[in-house]
Amino acid sequence: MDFNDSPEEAEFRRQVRAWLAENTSEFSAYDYDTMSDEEEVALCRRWVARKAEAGYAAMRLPRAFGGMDATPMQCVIYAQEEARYKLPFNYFGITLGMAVPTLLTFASEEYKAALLPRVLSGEHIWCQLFSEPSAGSDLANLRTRAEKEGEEWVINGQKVWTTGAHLADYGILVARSNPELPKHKGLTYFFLDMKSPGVEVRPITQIDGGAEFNEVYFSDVRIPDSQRLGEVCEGWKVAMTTLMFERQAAGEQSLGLIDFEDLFRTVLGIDLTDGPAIEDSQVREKLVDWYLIQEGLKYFGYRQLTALSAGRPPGPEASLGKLLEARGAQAAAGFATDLMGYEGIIKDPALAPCGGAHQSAVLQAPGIRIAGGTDEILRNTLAEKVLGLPPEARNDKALPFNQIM
Amino acid sequence: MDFNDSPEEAEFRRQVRAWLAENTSEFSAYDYDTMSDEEEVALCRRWVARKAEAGYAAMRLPRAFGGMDATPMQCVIYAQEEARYKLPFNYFGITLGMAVPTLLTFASEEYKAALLPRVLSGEHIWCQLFSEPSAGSDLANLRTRAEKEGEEWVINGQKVWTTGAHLADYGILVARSNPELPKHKGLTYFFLDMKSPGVEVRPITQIDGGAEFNEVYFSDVRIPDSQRLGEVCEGWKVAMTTLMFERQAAGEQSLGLIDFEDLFRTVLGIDLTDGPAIEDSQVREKLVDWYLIQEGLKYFGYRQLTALSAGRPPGPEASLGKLLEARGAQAAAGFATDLMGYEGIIKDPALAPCGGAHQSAVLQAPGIRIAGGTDEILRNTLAEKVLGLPPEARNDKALPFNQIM
Amino acid sequence: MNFEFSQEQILLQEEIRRQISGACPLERVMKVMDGDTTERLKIWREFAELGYQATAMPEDLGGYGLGYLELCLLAQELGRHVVPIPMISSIYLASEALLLHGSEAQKEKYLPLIVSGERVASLAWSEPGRRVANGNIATRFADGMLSGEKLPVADADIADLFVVLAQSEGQSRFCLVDGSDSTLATEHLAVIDEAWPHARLQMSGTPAELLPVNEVDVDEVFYRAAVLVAFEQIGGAQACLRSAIDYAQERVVFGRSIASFQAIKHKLADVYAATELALSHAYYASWALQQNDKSLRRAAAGARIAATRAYELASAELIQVHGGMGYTWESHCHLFYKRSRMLALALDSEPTWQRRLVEQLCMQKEEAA
Amino acid sequence: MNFEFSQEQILLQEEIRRQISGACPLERVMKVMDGDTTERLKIWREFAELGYQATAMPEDLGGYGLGYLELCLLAQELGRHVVPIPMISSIYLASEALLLHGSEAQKEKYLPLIVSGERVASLAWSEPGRRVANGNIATRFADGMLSGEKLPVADADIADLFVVLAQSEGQSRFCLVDGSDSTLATEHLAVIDEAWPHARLQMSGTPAELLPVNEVDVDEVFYRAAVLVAFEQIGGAQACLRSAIDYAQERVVFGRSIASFQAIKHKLADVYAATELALSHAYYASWALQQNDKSLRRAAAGARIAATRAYELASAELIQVHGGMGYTWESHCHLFYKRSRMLALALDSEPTWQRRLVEQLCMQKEEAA
Repeated sequence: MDFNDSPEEAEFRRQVRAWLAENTSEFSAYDYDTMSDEEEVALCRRWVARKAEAGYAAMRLPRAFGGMDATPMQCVIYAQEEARYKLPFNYFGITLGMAVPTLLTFASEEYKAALLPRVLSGEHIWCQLFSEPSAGSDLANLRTRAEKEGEEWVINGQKVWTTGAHLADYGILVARSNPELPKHKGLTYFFLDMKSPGVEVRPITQIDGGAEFNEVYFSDVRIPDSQRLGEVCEGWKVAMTTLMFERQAAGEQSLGLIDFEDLFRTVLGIDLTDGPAIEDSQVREKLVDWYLIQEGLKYFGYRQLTALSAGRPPGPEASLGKLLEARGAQAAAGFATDLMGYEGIIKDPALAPCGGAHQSAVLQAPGIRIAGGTDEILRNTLAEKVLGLPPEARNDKALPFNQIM
Repeated sequence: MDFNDSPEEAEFRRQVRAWLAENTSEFSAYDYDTMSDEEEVALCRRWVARKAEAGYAAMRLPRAFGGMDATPMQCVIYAQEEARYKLPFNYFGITLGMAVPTLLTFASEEYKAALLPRVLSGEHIWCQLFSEPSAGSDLANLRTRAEKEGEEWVINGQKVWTTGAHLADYGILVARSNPELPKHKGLTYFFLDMKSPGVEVRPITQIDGGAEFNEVYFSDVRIPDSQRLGEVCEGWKVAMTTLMFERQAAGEQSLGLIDFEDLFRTVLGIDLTDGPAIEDSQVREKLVDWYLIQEGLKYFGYRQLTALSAGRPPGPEASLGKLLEARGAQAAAGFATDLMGYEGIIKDPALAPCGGAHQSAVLQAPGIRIAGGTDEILRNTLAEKVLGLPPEARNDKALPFNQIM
Repeated sequence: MNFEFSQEQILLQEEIRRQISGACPLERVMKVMDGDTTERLKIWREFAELGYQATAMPEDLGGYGLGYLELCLLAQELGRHVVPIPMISSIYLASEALLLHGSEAQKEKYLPLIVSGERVASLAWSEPGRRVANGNIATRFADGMLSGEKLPVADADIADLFVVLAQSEGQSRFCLVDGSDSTLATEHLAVIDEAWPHARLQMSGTPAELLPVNEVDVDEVFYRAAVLVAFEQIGGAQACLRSAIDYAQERVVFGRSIASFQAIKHKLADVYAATELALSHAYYASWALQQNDKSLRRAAAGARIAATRAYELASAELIQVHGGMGYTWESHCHLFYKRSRMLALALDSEPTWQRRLVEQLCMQKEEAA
Repeated sequence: MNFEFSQEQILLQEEIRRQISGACPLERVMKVMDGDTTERLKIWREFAELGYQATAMPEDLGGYGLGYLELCLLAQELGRHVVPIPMISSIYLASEALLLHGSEAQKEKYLPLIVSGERVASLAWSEPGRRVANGNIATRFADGMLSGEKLPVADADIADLFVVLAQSEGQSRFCLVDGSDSTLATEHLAVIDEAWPHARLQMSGTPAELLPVNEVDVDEVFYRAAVLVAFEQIGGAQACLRSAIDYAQERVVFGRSIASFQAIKHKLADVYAATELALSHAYYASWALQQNDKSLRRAAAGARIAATRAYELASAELIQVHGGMGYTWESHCHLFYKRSRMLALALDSEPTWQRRLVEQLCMQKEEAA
């Protein structure tokens, strides 16, 4: 056991630090709390372009495409170092983490040459068009139709929970090309220009008032067959590859849903009837609960990084992180507001402790328990993929999709 | 809302009190903690006989069979009043609560006349031979065989978790008479003399060292066809009737698994680092948890009694009582021993607070979470029978029993 | 033994349920949540015509003189429909404070107007930094005037009468303040539930009248309100359970209704168990409130905590069962989830009620000894 | 970054696992639980021949001089097999106390004999009524003699050397007492886990020698032992999870393996998550122990609590998954369940460790400021 960098890692970290020290000042000088989304997106485009010049924007890509053939450990080191600065929120997460590696694997050389540079210049943002109203946990249940007409595909249907669709220039899309095949077998994968006629994007307001997600409607949208990724009816396989890229990207950073420091600071600032909250054993118990999750997942992450740096791919056991954090975050937010008494209802950042972070957490926690895999799906994953328990009884896998109830 | 007895109830309560005042003194004078099981059983036999003289032993039975045609509310009132005395532990629970009403419903007049008086005289104890190693939660999965030979049935197989089989004179038994029918359809119900050749009773030691249960082995045990209860292959229906009687009997008394008073007394006797345990907020939280369960189930019981006394039968919603109490009891026992620090390991009644009740609870709680329906089965019951959610996917109901894996 | 509401009471409750479903469906609550500032007062006045505010008020003060049992059942229905009117502020708290502590003249002057829906009252008790919970009240009454800051104060946007908890000559006292007084400054606060506005209330030399000293302490009103709020919470929890069941039956994943998965079934069984446990406590507390039984404070604290826990669980799992759809603004799920957290905090939070409950248990034990 | 045991360490652990599976299968633990009073000392001596007690002991004291990382891995295997030997008493506690506080002469006199299996030592620290936890020790050392009562004392039935926590001139100190002294009275206690005997120890004018004053306080030994015990707890939890999975795969109800029911799958997923979280804390704590890092106390408290919770959950659900069979004496389930509760209490219980952990976090915050 050794927490230090290897000599190579230390050298790489030194390079990253030097580069960041020279290149971040103009980006971290802004007040992001008061900036409009448009301003932040614009800044983010410039920041991606700057990173791309040095190969940091899409580090794992080959050098030919603007990356640096980085190892997973190098990605982690860069992420750790970048996290020391306050920088524009990453509007390119899906673009760089999911769309780009998928294109790189499945798109033609022409498209790669035409499209990847415009991502790395900060010009193009991509979105991922997977989820549908009837296809969340059960993604393969999607109903958006893709029908072949000559050398084009005609798309009709609806996607939902599409992060950043309102900003996106392009999207990756899975649709059902053959409803007579079983549900996982009749899907085909495409990419499309989001400005194509027939694409309509409507924002979804969340219960906390935020609107990061969208519904996307397709009415006779036409996609050339050349924009198909993978073979016809092999879309499920391609989609699984994309999700694997997502998991890799996620493995390199912690979720950070519970901020133990926020909780600790809040507790230290509160006096209860019997004295300071920190001397209250019930408060101590809850603090311990959250410390164990946050600190434990940090160490769990170190174990996964060690595996990653030894060349082992990130496995399904990482599901436990979100499971524990999401449940913990909801309990933590509830208790933190409880500690404030009636004032706990106030979410005004100027009045509430830690700028209303705990009230925001109350409102965001339910979404976190759902997005990216519900508690229930995560437990299924752990039980089936890690512990080897048998899958759910189901009768929809072999049936033709159009014969499922 | 009214917590007082109706005039009829008050009058009945007065009679019960008077009778108990006159008849309990010779039974409650003993020191049950030091008495041997044999002595207690003997005393219990005498107490049942005494109660039977006044109609209290099997109150719901018709007067002709030594009961008093009592209403459910009268049974409750008797139970409440009897609970004020320390009396011999009820070794006749299964006999009177399950076997007798089943016999009354299904046995021939000759058998009723011959057997019921010997129960009410305290002479006969009965046991219930239902569970098997492969038939617990899934009772219909039982494998003990009943084969017809002339006017007799030949029984082979094994039962388990048979309370009091080592004391029992008679037993009620469900066995598989036709393995070619689906699992619920091939069962037949009998009663038998436990002294029949081929019956072997072996005690089961529990993890707490107690041995209230037994395994019972049958090797070519012969039962006359006249001791069949219900039709051939209708044993499941008869068994469900027996379990309904059990639920009725249970509905009249609380489980009493968590003794809030014990916990409260224990807490009041402990000093923690910072002062008396009762002033510790973590301790208060746990006390509140247990108070809410115990006191809430008391009120829940009142609601059920009100329904019972209005003539509505006890429903499946009562499952929530054991679910909450059993889980609560395990948590309570853990925390109560935690409060004692290292000394919490000591179960010697002379040294441990409340005579080691919390250490016993640690060891008994896992059994309580299983016996009479596991947590999981109780949740299924609530979900399916109360909330109307669909049953589990299963494929064993329609298949012939001998073709199930 | 009859631990059940009477047939008349149950029929009344069913009638109320039908009325509210018609008069204030969830779509109307959504309008309030979307920022319609006039809707709440409209519903308040419509409900006054239905007589809801009059339920437990004595007849000589303009009420129907029904009991607290009936008020509890009304509260359950209001909770079931997350009705966004100042019932807690005006009826369970301010009116109760007046009934408990007010002079005859004060009661006669104000209560009939609250009952008729003409006035909206609110109890202003909380102060910044948990001061009140810590036993000291900074707001002071002297020489007929109040000075201090109250935060948060419910429904201050529509209230025109405030019952203010203050300190006067070292004693905790309630004072009456007219909402239109020019020395009163109210500032809207952003809170968790957009359908239940709260404000900061600042008083400087604000004219006020004291309520007379009374044999019960000022806490009494919180215990009494806790019983009524518990019924609102349980009504909310029951609505969540019903909605979750309906949605689960309908929603299909992996070729099966999600209601057939144990993960969902067992979750809902737990919600059911928590709700029934809370309801059992609340039944007892409603009886103790109606009877003014000496166990009222213990019963109220038990019902308060059990109901808070049930609603928190039920509303969180309501969203969880609905999945992504349940996390959208258009879904009704957040009405319940936000209201649940607000109600959990509005009479002060669970740790305070745990302390209160254990105090009551200790007192009961001492009395028994 | 390399947050993993080395290849050599993992091979060593696998070798130990094989050895213990052979030398001390669960059937042998069952014999101890059934009352065989000679078996524990036999296993202790057999294991001494395998060199287990020597693992982390410096070579000049008869040990192998491997590190604490290796001792942690051994502890995990002992926990996995619920081995009923006085490893905690003799090695993690008494020997550690001697190593931390003993004079050179004391170490040389006693430690080689413990390592070789000839002697069994135990640390006697607890006193009736939580006195020690409340900061006052009634057992007194004066004029070379000890008087007082210790309860409970682990493995006192086979220990022939006691390290006793006592008060001497107002200071907390460790003293050495020979187990054969005639002034020593031991009385067997009935405890939750029949496979781990404990006793009451009474001293009246018992000859004793003080360990020298040291720069670290007497608590240090509990933090260090907590790391090792955490590995025992996690080994136990992992064994429970493995056994529960195996049984669930095999057991059929309602025509399906119970492992296919979400109620079972999700339960086991939760056990897995708790165990992995605890293991992650324990990994870090083992590093801090080995490095004697300044974060040791924080890391030890975190590992202690996480491991206690994981073992409690895993062992309770082990029985639950086994159903009725798991509640019988013949099943192996209760070996784990009882040991888990004992280990949760043996170094004092969770509330104490919560206080300790928060103290460490506050100290860390102060240092950072």
